[in-house]
Amino acid sequence: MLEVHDLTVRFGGITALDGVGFGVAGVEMVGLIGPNGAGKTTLFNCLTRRYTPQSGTITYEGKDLVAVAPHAVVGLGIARTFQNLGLFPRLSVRDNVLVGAHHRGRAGFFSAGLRLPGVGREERELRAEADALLERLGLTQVAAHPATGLPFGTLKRVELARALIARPRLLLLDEPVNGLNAAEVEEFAGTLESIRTEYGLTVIVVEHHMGFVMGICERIVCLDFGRKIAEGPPEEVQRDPAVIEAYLGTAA
Amino acid sequence: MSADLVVENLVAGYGDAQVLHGVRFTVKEGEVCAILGPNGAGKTTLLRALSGMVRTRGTITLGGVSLAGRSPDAVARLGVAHVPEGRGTFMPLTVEENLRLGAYVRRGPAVHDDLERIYQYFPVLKKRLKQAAGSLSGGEQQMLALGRALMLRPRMLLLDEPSLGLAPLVTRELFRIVQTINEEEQTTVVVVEQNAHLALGVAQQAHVLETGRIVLSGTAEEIRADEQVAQSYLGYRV
Amino acid sequence: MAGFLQQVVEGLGAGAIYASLALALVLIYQFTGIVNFAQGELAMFSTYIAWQCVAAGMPFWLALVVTLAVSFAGGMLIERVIIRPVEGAPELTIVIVTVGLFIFVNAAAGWIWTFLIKDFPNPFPGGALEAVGISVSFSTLGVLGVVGLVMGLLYLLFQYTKIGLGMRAVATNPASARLVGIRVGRTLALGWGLAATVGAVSGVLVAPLLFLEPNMMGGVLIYAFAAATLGGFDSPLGAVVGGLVVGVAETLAGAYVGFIGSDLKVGVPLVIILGVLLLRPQGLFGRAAVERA
Amino acid sequence: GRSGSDGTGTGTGGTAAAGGQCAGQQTTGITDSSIKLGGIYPLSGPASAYGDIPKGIKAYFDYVNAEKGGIGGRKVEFVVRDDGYSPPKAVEEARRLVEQEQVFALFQTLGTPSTAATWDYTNQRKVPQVFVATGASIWGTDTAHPWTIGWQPNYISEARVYAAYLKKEKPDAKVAVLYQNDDFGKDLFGGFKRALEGTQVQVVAEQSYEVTDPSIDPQMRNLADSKADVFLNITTPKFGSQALAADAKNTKWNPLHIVNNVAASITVLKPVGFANVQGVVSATYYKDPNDPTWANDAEMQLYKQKMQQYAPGADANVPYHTFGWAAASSFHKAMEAAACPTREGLRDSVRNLKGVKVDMLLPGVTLDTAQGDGFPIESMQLMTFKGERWELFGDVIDTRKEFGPLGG
Amino acid sequence: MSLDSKIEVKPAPVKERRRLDWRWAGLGLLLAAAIYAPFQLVPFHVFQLTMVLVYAVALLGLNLLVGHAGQISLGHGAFFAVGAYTAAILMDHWALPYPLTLPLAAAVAFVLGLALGVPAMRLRGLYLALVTLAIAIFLVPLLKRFEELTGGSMGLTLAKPAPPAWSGLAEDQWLYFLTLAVAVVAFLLAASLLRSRVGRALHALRDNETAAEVMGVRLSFYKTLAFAWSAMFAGAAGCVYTWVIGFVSPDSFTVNLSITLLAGLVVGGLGSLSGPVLGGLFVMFVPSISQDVNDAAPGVIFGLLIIAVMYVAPTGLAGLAGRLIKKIPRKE
Ligand SMILES: Nc1ncnc2c1ncn2[C@@H]1O[C@H](COP(=O)(O)OP(=O)(O)OP(=O)(O)O)[C@@H](O)[C@H]1O
Ligand SMILES: Nc1ncnc2c1ncn2[C@@H]1O[C@H](COP(=O)(O)OP(=O)(O)OP(=O)(O)O)[C@@H](O)[C@H]1O
Ligand SMILES: CC(C)C[C@H](N)C(=O)O
Ligand SMILES: [Mg+2]
Ligand SMILES: [Mg+2]
Repeated sequence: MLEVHDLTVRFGGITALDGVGFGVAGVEMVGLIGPNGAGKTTLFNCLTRRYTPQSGTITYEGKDLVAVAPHAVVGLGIARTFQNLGLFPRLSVRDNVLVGAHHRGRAGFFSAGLRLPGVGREERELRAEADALLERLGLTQVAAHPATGLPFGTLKRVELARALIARPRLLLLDEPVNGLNAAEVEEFAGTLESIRTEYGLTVIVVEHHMGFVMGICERIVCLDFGRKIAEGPPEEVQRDPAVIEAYLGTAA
Repeated sequence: MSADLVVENLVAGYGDAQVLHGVRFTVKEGEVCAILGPNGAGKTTLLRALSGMVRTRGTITLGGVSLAGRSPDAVARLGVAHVPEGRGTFMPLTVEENLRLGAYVRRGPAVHDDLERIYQYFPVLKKRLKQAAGSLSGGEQQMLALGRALMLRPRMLLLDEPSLGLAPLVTRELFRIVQTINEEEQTTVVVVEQNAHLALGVAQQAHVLETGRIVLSGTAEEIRADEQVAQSYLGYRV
Repeated sequence: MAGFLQQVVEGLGAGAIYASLALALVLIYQFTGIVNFAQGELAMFSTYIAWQCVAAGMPFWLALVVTLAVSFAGGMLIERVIIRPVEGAPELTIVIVTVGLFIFVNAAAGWIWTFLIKDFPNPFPGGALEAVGISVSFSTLGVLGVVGLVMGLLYLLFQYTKIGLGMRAVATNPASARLVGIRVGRTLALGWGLAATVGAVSGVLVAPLLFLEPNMMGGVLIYAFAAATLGGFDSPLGAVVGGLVVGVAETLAGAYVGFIGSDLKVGVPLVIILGVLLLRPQGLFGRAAVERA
Repeated sequence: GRSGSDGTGTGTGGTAAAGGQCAGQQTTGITDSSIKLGGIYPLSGPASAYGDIPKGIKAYFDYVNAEKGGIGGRKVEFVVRDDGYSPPKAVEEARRLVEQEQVFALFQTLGTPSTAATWDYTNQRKVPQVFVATGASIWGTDTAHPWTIGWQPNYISEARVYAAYLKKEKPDAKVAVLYQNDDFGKDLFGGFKRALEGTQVQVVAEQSYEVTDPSIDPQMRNLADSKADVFLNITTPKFGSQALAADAKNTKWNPLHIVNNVAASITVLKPVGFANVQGVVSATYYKDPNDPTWANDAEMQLYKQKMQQYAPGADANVPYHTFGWAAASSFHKAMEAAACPTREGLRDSVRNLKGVKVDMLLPGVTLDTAQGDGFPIESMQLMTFKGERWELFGDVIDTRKEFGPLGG
Repeated sequence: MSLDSKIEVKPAPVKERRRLDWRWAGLGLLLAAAIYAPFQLVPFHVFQLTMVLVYAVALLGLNLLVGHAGQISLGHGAFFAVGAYTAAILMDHWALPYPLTLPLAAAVAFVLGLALGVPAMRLRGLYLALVTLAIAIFLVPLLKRFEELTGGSMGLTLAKPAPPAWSGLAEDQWLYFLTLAVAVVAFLLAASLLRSRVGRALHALRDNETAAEVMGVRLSFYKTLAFAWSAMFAGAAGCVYTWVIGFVSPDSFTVNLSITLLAGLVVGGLGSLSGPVLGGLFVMFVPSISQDVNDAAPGVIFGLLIIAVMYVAPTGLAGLAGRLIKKIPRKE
């Protein structure tokens, strides 16, 4: 489904990604790990066209992703969440989620301004869908609340809902369990698992929470200094000396 | 005289919404206190109350000096450093400038040595010295936030989920650093942390906060031994 | 050729004036994060204070010192009384407050001193330096010199002083600045005070050339904006280079581009600004904001 | 039907006895003991300098009310409104004055744009709009607006005075012109060019400026390059000073400098330094209070004394006050001469002024109008700056007699 | 694969619907009052209200751009002017019946907004503000340059639309109703635009451009179109202005107008639907009030009033009104 080949990204003197390559098959859950600054978020940023790689290719469902305009990525079925939250602070939680459905709507300036018949129907349908998702992620209570001022953990779930309403085939999660306690992480893992099977999602997840990553992912890719240093099933990667040296450490 | 942190009947909130409903606890000078609690319990609000970022009622004293009603900068000048939720990075400023700002209220040449100390703790930062802090990766920014707080050489350190976004290796390193500082400089620490294992590892005491009230208090061992806590906070082990 | 060079020199003279006010704009932007529409009017008001001092019999240089001091205090006072109450409000709210201040100060100056033009002493000797067929008036040289000096001082302040660092911190993230112990209010007041002082220097430089009256700085303000934008709102060097470029471009266009003529020459800076910004949105010397997802 | 009170017919304000030949005429805003006038000026915004004019007017009316029992026994109330030199605001204020304040007449609207924006309204309403404070020639040439009339010499006539002077003194002069890019500058410059047709005098360079320009130095430089031997300075006061200063500063270019009347006040020349403006030529029609020539003039003394008495805060030396005083005095004369104390009476009176002498106008300058002649003041006298004052020279030039009617 | 199967369409929660009903009821009441007003007021006040509506339409457009899309324009007076001049020129040179000038003026402003929007929208915040300001300044000499068409600095004087005989209305009333109609249409257009996917996209890019783009919002398209639509509203307002005032000249559309419009909007309330109307009231009435307070220097009072409003209502009068309304039922 996704094929990343020899991807390199530089910022001035810093090489954030250095010839990274890996593939992701359909309906797979891949964990992306690595030390801070290894280039994980940068990789996500390439996939969603925030950054343009200096070299390398990204092929998604046979298409060259680098040639796609940033706003068009989601239309191809790729949605993401952000490590440091990328919400719209003044919009309500519901509206935040609805923005995720933007690419599915048709209404333009003209038709919306004139309230042409299709517009209202479209809006009603999307709202109902958003409400269903909010319910499912336990956000109904805060649906009308502006995103600003909600606890961090809640906002992370809002981001997930927003990504899901885009109806992605490939979901990119950047540190989704940040700031959740153990029980909440467990609950989240369960939710993610069920959503994934239900929608047949392919997921790439970046997380430093090893319990979560190792428990939920089928395959792990580990980056260090922009290079891939390990790839394989969780148990293997966990035991990989390079990964232990660079990332996990020996204790614990 | 001892510089204990004493909090009594602390009430705090935002606008009309009250979040903390009468919190009381004490942290002895030079001790580490861990605060646990579910998403939305008011942990962040508690730390904000301590550093003057939200309006409060009730008593907060540090070594007999009242912190309540003081502005955050006044609290900082009393030697309280706060690593806030969201890190509070000065995005367009360089990494070095961010760190220097941490020592803003201090004087003297020691600042230079302290910079070196931070670079020892977090070698990545040294490589990024002249880079805009906003370009750092999430974890790097978290390190920067900690480094900035340490630059104050605080009497009391307030940490809001310090391990957020840090790699496992760095997380453990971080708690080692906190422990070292706490031991060497007698810095009082209040840490809100979801990685309960590590937090309880360095803490002498801990409190569990739920919907704005402390529902459980005790020594780190007592808390660790609690059935409920084990299920909620220790379950999914690193 | 000499004619052309002469035009360039004249353009530099005009540009130096724009640059002087642009420096004050850049200063306040750096230190408080807002665009101050009233900056030119405050400069004009300061100049009236200097004028009043001179009219009362004070020697020019003493009057200047008094004016700078009063302007500094006045800037701080304005921050306290006018800006502080809206601190933390949306940015546009504060910008509109400065628009209100603009209108207020302009009208107040007219009320106090009337709208009749006043003669303001020129601190620089008359006459000009002549070389290779070009003449550069001492006044132009003087203005350029002062502008360069102020620029240098600002650069030092921005880059090498603790207070400069603190001010930039306040402008970028006031909440965090408080957490590290910076007295945000006091720092902002200081920023206003300094900007008012730099503005006063600008006014004193401008007044002998344009004559003092309440609307003296109105026209200059627009060009100063252009200068700061062109150079980058966060760079004193940029403000000066931007001012000079705008001055020269405007002068040359008025002189050599027939269709433009003197009526449409305001279009020239517009085109230059637009062109530069499309290629370099942060201005010539500005630092691009880092944006990370 | 039309709603509201619309001021036609017999007025809703106080009613004067308008019998006989005056029967049926409009008496809004006028009674046997009072008359209410409205004026619109920029008291705020960039043109506020002109806001001094109504101070002179008010002082005059206060003086007349207190010491002369008003105009023909009617105390004058003068309501001043601010339009900030903005035409839509002028429309609003004109309507406020006419409909709310129920004024008898608009006495002065300042500036061509504000006057042009309001004159359709005043004429439809049949409200006199007299002695507007702008010298655009259209107020006198237009026939569709009988209720509106100017006062000061129109800019074209002024231009003719300068052209005639050059024709005589420097028959093959090369002229460089700086003008304000608006109706005023174009009217004057256009009139000048037309007056030069068929002569040897040539305009060799022209530059315009916008009122928003900070400085006219670049324009002056370009004009200097033309090596013209005459410089015509068509500016408003601030730019007038700048142009005079720029001319003085440029020692390599020393043309005969003609500055138009709007910028010829001593308050404009003084900041430039009297030494720098020797020999500058201009033309005028009223007495400059700064000019020592009039120190012992009775009208001037009265003016200064009454200004001090009735406008204590205002400086009598500001020529705008003098302008206002003279205009108010003109109104006084026109109102006294009116056959009927009605709006129609005023309309007809201001168009039938014959050699009316007015306080503070130059000796020999009088108000003269007729059907088909809507220009009250058409005479000017040339002057040149010597020492610290203007010296009048030559005769008072009646521009209409001299040059014939304006060519539209 | 699809979520549809899971979803039953639920009606909007009752509470929310009731609130909406109240809102519409309020608006209906307001409209009824607006229709009734000109029969009760003297013509001068009718005229003043007409001008309030004219400014409100322009502010509605500016609000779209500044309040909702988060892009600052300091040059909206230019689009207002373009609309006004388009109408004036069409009526003056081609004797076009006035109703036809409205769509044309709006269209010209729209196209110009689009043309300027393409480069301008690559700039952000301050920089955009500056460029738009420069455009507004440049417009004045430009209008003077093409004298044949624009009447130069003397401007153009036009006959005002006469009320049709069947209406039985006076001129002021007729102009008022024309303006009201335009304002209502503009209001409905803006309201439905903002309540749709498009409005959300604008809000999203205002709050967080990066995230908005990742969610599929094409930034350049939405910003440019927001600019163009906003220009179109301003152009329509300008056209109605020409009908009402009957006179256009370069001096009517100086930078001052642009700055006043922005100030009016912020004072009225950015990003709220009532903000433009409150802003229109402010722009129209406060200068006269200032003058009544201090006729020697009205600017002193006007400046102070702007500052004072921002003290009392940092988010604008609309926000203040909202807070007051919320307080009332609670106290009862
Ligand atoms: N826009 C940018 N400008 C300059 N440097 C950048 C930029 N974006 C990323 N970098 C650098 O690239 C490196 C990789 O960053 P990235 O965010 O991908 O790390 P990461 O693996 O996600 O780390 P973390 O786990 O801490 O989030 C970092 O060192 C960072 O400083
Ligand atoms: N700025 C704010 N404005 C309004 N309400 C707020 C604000 N910040 C927090 N709250 C509210 O206060 C309550 C407690 O939030 P707080 O951030 O303290 O929780 P927390 O325990 O830190 O949660 P998390 O672990 O998710 O960070 C929440 O209900 C939240 O909605
Ligand atoms: C001197 C003035 C009042 C000039 C003004 N511009 C006019 O229209 O006539
Ligand atoms: Mg990352
Ligand atoms: Mg928190």
